[in-house]
Amino acid sequence: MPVLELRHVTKRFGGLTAVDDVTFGVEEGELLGIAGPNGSGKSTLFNVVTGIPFGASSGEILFDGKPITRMVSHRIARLGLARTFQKDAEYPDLTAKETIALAAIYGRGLNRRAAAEAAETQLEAAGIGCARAGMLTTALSVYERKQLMIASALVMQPKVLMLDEPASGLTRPEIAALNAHLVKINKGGVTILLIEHVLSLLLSLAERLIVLNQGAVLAEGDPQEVIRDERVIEAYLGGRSA
Amino acid sequence: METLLATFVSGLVLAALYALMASGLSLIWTTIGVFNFAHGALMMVGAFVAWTVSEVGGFGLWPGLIAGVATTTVLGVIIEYLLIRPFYGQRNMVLITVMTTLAAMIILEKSAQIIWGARLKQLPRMIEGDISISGAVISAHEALIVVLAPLILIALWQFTNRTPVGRSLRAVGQNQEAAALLGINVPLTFALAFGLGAALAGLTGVLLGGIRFITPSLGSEPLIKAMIVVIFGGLGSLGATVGAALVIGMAEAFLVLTLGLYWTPFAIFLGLIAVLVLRPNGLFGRS
Amino acid sequence: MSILRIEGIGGGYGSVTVLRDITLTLETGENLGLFGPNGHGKTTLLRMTSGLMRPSSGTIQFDGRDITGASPSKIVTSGLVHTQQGNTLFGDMGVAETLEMAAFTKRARAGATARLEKVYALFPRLAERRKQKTRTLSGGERQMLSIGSALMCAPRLLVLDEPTLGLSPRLKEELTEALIEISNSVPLMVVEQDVELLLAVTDRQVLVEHGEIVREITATNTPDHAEIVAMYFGAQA
Amino acid sequence: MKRRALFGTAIAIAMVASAGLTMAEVVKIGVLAPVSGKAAADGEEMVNGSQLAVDELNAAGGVAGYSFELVVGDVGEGSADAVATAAERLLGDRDMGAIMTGYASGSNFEIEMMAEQDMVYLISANSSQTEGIISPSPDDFPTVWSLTPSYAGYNTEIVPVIEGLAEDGKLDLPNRKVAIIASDNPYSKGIADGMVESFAAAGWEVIVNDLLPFGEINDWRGFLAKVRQDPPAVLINTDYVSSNAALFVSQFNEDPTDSLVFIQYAPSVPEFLELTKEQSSGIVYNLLGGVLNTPTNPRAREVLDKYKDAYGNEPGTYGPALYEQVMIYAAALEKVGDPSDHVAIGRAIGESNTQTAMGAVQFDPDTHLAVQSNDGIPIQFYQINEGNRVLFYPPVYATGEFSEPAWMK
Amino acid sequence: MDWKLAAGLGVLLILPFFVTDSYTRHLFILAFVYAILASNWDLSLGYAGLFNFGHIAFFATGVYTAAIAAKTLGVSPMLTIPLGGATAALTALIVAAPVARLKGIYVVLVTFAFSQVLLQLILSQSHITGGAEGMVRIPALQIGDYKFIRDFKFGYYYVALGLLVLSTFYLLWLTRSPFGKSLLALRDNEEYAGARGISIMRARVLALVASAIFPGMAGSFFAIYLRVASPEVLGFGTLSLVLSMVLIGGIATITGPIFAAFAIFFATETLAGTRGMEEFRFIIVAVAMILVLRFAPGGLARILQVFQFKKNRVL
Repeated sequence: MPVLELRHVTKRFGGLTAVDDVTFGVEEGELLGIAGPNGSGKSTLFNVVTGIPFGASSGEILFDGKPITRMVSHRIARLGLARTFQKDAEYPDLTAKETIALAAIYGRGLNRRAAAEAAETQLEAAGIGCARAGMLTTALSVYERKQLMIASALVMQPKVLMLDEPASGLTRPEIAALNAHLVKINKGGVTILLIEHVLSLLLSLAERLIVLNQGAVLAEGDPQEVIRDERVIEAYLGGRSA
Repeated sequence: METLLATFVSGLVLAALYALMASGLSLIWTTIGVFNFAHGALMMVGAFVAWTVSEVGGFGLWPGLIAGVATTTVLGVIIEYLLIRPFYGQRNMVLITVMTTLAAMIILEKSAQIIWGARLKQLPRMIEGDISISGAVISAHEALIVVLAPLILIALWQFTNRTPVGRSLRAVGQNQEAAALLGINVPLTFALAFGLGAALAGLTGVLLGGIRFITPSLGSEPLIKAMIVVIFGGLGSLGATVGAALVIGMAEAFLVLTLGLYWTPFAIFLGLIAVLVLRPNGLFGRS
Repeated sequence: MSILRIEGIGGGYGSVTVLRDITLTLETGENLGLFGPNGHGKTTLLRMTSGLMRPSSGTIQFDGRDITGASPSKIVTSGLVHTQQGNTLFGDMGVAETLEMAAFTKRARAGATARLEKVYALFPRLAERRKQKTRTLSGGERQMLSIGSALMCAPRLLVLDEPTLGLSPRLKEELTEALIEISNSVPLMVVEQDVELLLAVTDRQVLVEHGEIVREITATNTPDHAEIVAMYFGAQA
Repeated sequence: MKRRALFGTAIAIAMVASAGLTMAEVVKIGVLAPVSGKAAADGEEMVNGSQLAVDELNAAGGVAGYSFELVVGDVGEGSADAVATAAERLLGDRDMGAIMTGYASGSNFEIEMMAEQDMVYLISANSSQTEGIISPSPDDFPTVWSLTPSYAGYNTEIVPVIEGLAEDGKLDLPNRKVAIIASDNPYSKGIADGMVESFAAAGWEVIVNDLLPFGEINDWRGFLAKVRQDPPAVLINTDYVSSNAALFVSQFNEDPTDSLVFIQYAPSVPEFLELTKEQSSGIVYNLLGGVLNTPTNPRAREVLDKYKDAYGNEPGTYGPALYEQVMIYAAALEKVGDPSDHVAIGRAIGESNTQTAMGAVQFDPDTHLAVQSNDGIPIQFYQINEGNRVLFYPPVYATGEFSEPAWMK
Repeated sequence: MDWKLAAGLGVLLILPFFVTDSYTRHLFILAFVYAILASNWDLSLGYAGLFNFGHIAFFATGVYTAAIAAKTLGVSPMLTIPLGGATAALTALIVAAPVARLKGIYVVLVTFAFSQVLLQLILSQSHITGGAEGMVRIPALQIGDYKFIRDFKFGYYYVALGLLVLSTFYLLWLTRSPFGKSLLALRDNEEYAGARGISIMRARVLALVASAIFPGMAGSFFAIYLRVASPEVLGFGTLSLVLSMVLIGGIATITGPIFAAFAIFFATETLAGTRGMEEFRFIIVAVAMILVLRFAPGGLARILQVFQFKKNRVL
């Protein structure tokens, strides 16, 4: 049984259909890649699944067998479906440690002391040293902020982690480090959905790849095959290239 | 029957006034995204300046009207330049400008108190005499407002929908960057919108000055009324604002008849909260 | 003579540097294409060119005049017209109204009627939907309206950001034809993901990566498909 | 740092306040008045009236060896904290001999603050609130006195006056019906309730008895429409806000009914005539404790003229009232001699019998209000007639005759 | 607690022994009340980012709770103070229902409309509230045999100071707790916070309720102290005065609005005592508010902070 399942999910904004009848399942322990050109609806799909903004226009989303289609985002998070954001998401007035501890308290229901300990563990795993942990998040580097966002998701001990372009803005060595980190997380038993524009990262990590175009699933399957699919190349690079 | 007609006429007068009060507020909100708390105070200044020119200066009503409107227009541009412009693009701009325009309201009201004092003043009416509409009598001045209000609003509508400059106001209100990329000078448009909104406030103030008494707090009740109208209509378009003015003017007149003057304001505020909770985008707003 | 000369442009948002030292020239009669991965500074470059952002270093000259740091409306008035990426129109305005208003500058107002006819001829779909409100248009129609209103500004250089974003292949085809036709009368600078479209519409293409121009493609060294894929997705695709 | 500076200021204020431990040759007289805000016109008059008296007393060489200095406490819009703070400031001044006001809070709660510190406090308006506070234990308030008599007269006197006019043939009453509208505040509502009772007792039919929320009224047409359906012989409006009353008059005039129009208090405000012009001709109002400007009370003209000479405009009620309050205090100080003996001065005021611009002032020991009578402070009925205020009742003071309003003929 | 707050508290504690005149003590008492209002407003405005324009309504609820309970129902005045906190919290719960779902300008409008409805209610239910004239002769405070009336405000001073100290401790504790941090998180990045398990609705409702308790108690104290309840508390005047204290003091600082309340209150009071300055003082405060928004958006507290090192905070 898939841990996360989307059935005919559609989301409309006015005259625009941002997500168009999307159906797929994610198996437990899997690392599923999601690709597609700009504006193809990847982030919107993530938003719909995690309840931002509230509710799909039609269709059904099941997590762990339970429907979450009409659930508010904090409940979905507490069920064990965690996500990151593409844009720089942080709390300018909180430190790195506070950011993670807060997720442990609210997302997992730990008390303050346990949350502080859990935060320290995560900070260590994310490679954010003690000295930096007490700094305001705005003082951290781009790489550290990306790691922080992942750490604040992991501290909730999610079953499924949805990553929205974690590699954007990173340098090559940083991408390599991220790659290793994600492998470790996945090996640790966390199912991962990965949206990524850095195709090298996506192709090296994903066991299966879904390509979206104009809000709908264009292709699905083995990454190396999908990437050679004519329709995919056409969607990305334009018609006459095929 | 006669009572109903009288109530209807009285509702019409209220609706016309409310539409005038709210149009400037609505224009500034839709163009700049600023909720101008100084709107009522600008009405008051318009009335006082008109009074000073026409009564103290002895120049007559029309020069007074022109002076009142001109003064509020200039004040509007100044408020935009000093209290709104520095905050464009800030994350909490809507809320910061609520506070700065609130400060402007205090400054204008207190200055008026210092300049003109607290004694009641009144402008002469534009036209003297009463008009009887099959039994319902209103003053000719109010009849003039009932006629004038739609004309002003139609002119405003024509301006914003038919002229390039007017259209640019709407364009800036809907998408500032895209407007800038068509060659529209956005800061200038903001100043224009604020000046125009303030001019409408000034004009409303001068008209009010003929039926109410001019005091430094002349604008506080119209401000709240204008706010209710704009919220009721939905913070969107001029049409919605006018529609809401009609609904509220009529509702008020008929509520006074049935519920009495006593409970009417309470009922209207309760209706307002209900609208805000059930339809945050207003009665005629898009959801 | 060059119509656009960008020299040593750098800058970004706050402390984040997006562009580092970009130098580009667009000769008269030439169409230029830019491509490259997302988030590497193409859009920022266009925004600086049209005055929406101020570069922290470098200069931009349009038609021999320095326009660095000038206001967008000044730049439009001088004839450099920028069409933004995505859905950036006036939702509550009608199609005809938007086009009429788009001829806002004095220079654009002269001959607006003739240009309107041209736009309708170029995009017959817009002519069919004259009265319709923008928010009810489809993605492709909105894109046409964006380009149409840019044409109404009487451009002497048209800068387009991802004109085919989110369009179906059929619409892409239509749009490409229209762009080729436009490029006959107005020089273009186009940012586009679809490299094939760039190759069809523009004479010269540059690859922008990490805020820098890393490669230039001209008629003499047209890359094959595999090369494009490699440039686009990184080495090991 | 900031905090320390603040304390510095606070302590400085305290030291200044307590500087004069021995009574100086100057006695301070406080005025609690709405100098800023909506009622600033009244406040200005209060300050002017008392300043006029202080200047006059000082020019005459002072009283009992003391000269006077005026200190103003601004109560703004009359909010409790503003009134309390202004009162505290005046009370905290050890040279303060007495505090005067027309009205400060509307509820007169500050009376208790004054009594707690035995401060001489003379007040003009809101006598029913004053009565409510003082009459349960008048001995606790030896220093507080009100120049306005009990408002009971407002409730009762109107019926005999109107019936008297009808009997004398000066007024033709088409029926014995009355319509009354009041604003929701103790003054207006209390008077309306009293009138309803008096009219009913005299066998009148009260056909409309409405209540309005207190505040600005923009439209009376709804109420007037109701009145026009069944026109009463007497139409009474007890909303005392003058702008509301002026609007009432102009909207009544749009389609007048065959009714005598009576408006409480508002027509006595100076600008009411200016605002309503000829439209108010025929309107009737009455006053308790207002200026009794009639040949048999020359003092009124004298005070009015002085005020006009000093400030250039004719005052309403509060200018002359505050002038007289200071004078009454000065007379009591003359008698007692020691400005620091507030209780003795208070008693002296309570025993005084003075001819003032409002009539002869004598105080009722049970309520500490001035006594209403034709020999003391009379109730005055006025009719506005072509821009003039005609005092037509009581006959002893009358300056003219009542004439039937034009719309009733 | 840092040493400056302790020193300030120490000075305030011994002050009444040196300042014996009741006027100065009265000023301090009112300054304490304003400080409570401003700092609690800062909790919902600064921390929760809720632009609540009806905060004065909580204060007014406390005022009328005390007036009605003590005068009409005969409840002991001392008890009305916690009672006011409770009714204000209840009021906040009612306002929170719509506010929790709204954003931006709509929050301003709903809360403002709410305070207007409350005003209309007070005006219209005059048989209970005294209507426009308010209620007077509310029983004074008395603890055992100690009467607060004739001690030159010595007792009232300490009651007010006690309330302010309690309120400040409460606010500092709350804003440094995970709940306080979750408010900051929501304010700055609602989607991110929601995706980390923080309930937006719950946090907003709690923030409003938490910010209403002490203003309610301060309102009750205010009514008992002045022995009067009148609807002017709901006017634009009080609203803009307290708002200026929050903004000038610096939002999301708690102590900033407290200092600003002292500074502004004493400054306006000094001006009020100067003849001819009665109207000017409001203009000065308004101008100061604009200048702070324009040139020092963090308020006075942030200006002072620039000169000291930011301490590491641990959750």
